[in-house]
Amino acid sequence: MARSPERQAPAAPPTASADEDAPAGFRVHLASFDGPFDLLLSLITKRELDITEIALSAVTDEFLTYLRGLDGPDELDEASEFLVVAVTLLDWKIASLLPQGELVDAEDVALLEARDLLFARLLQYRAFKEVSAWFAERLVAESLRHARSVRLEDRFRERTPELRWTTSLDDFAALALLAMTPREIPVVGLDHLHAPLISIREQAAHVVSLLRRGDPVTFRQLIAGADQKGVVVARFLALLELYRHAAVGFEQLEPLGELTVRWTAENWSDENLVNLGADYGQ
Amino acid sequence: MGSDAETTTEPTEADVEGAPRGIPDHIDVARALEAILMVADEPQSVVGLAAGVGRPVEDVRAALAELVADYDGAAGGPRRGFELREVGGGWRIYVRGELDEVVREFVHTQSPAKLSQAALETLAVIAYKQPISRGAIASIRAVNVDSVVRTLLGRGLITEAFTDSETGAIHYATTELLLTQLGINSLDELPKISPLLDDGSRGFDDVR
Amino acid sequence: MGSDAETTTEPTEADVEGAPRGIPDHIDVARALEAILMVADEPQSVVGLAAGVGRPVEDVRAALAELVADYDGAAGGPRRGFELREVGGGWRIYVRGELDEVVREFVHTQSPAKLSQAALETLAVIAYKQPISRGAIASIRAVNVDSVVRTLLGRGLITEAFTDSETGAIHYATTELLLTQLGINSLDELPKISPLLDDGSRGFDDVR
Repeated sequence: MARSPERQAPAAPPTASADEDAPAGFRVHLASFDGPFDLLLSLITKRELDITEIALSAVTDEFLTYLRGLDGPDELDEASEFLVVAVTLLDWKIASLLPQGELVDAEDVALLEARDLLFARLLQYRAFKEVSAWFAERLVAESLRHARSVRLEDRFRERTPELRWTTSLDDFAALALLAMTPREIPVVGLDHLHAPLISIREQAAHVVSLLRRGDPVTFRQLIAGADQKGVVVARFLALLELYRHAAVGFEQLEPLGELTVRWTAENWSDENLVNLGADYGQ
Repeated sequence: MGSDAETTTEPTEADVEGAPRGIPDHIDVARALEAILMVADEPQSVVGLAAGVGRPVEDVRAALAELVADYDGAAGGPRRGFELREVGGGWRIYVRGELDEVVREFVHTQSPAKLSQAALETLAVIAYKQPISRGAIASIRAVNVDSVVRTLLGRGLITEAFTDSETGAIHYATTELLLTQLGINSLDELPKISPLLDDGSRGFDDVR
Repeated sequence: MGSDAETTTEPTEADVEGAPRGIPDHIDVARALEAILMVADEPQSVVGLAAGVGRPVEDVRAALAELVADYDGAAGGPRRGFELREVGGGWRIYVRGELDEVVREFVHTQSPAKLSQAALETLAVIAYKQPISRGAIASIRAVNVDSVVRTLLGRGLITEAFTDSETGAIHYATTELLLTQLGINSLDELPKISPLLDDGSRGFDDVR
């Protein structure tokens, strides 16, 4: 996986598709780039633009402004698409910003692999997005076709085997209920907006206390007992922060596989905890 | 699908302008007619067909006669496994009589003895919301229910209750056979399901 | 008539006695197939048709090819207003594409609501990576896909293929209905997406 990014460039989806969407879609105005968001993505995937030069927060601000001007289902679609891409870019940017240096040790290789993995994920996402247009076209085209589907002539009906009825009255009512219950309408959960604030620092303290015992601990074990998503997120961010302080090391054998964390700090004092999470406003 | 198609179709611009409607000149009437007859569920009147293809009645009559002969093998082609017959004032494609036995055998081996889950659910919807149109069923089930409704009709579990005179939509109701299968005497004995729906059922107010 | 008919139907007497079933010798296979296709309301597999007419699969395949050419006008007759298509794993009579416009007034089939972009993308992921768990879909789409998967299940476009005995995760696969609605006959006809992924896809090994 640790091949040079340039060799992957031809795999990037053609810019043409980005240009098609361009007139109607979201445009970005930045110091380093001015144009449609989709083109920005294309350029980044082709590595013609350095991800580290893009201020994602500025892109996000512009996007929110753009969304306010939209209406209806388009807004939801565009918003979710933006989120998917932005999250991937964010992952990728984090990987890009982390210290790299020369290719001297295994950790650096692992880091590059992580970057490539994210890159592959972005490509894959775009591939499915592009091919979904084919699905949409085919579904519409085929819905205009007419298959012969007429009522069976009476003279053949008598030959259908006798019906074996096995549904009880109560089961029948349950079926009606099932069939008539409105399908759940997808909603964006708002609960998180009111979630109590969770301190990354406190969660880091918890993580540190577990790790300092010396044995490697899996991420799964680190979040055991966390009953809120926010706690899980905070512990994860705490780990990233600890990594930045070179206090922990990661091991993950396969994508999406078990993540194992080791305590690697040589000079750790709890004072370090005080500044932890400062970037997140706490 | 019905012979009353015209009543539910919005007038096209051509109608409004009084311009002739129908198939483009380069399409042979017989080809357009066989296309229509392949998907029409009900026998089609000559007048209805003429309106559909936008050609004079005599032309349509001649084309129908041509098709009958054609399918009978009189035009040089094979004698088809199907035939075009006029029954009760309308034209419809039927299985040719001498192949009835083949089709009977096929229908027998292909028809499941049990209803599918989709058929049962649709039947349940009809039972609780009858009389109900196919469109209304489809919008509740969020799927195309045409073939399922046909199966239920074929099984004698539902019947066509009436046709809405304005929309032309056929409304379906359940039959005595369903009551017998469920072991009840009347629809009043169906378990009440409204209390369960109260929580999330807005928009389904008329469920009994 | 379901494709799973065989599993629910009692064996006929003929089966039990081991007597030969099928159409009489003097009837042409193509004619018998035509007759059967007139009553079929879903795609008919070659194997099912062969069982129906009691002839070898090769004979049926040849007769179907003959009918396709015949209806297309390649056998000397007219190019028919209908055609025989292999779609969704079976054969079925369709109105010829160029006449769809003409017949539209005669059929009121309600086409289901269009799928959202999110549903289309999820459907694409499932189509290419099936069988696939909800979690795996979510990791590709990077969003929660629960409600979209429910929609696709409700529309009959995907189905629960199996449940992993260790993790309990349900794995999803696409259905024949999806193929029918896409107008293709098998998953092999999906556009190849590997050129887009070849270079960056290691770790995503089984993407076509």
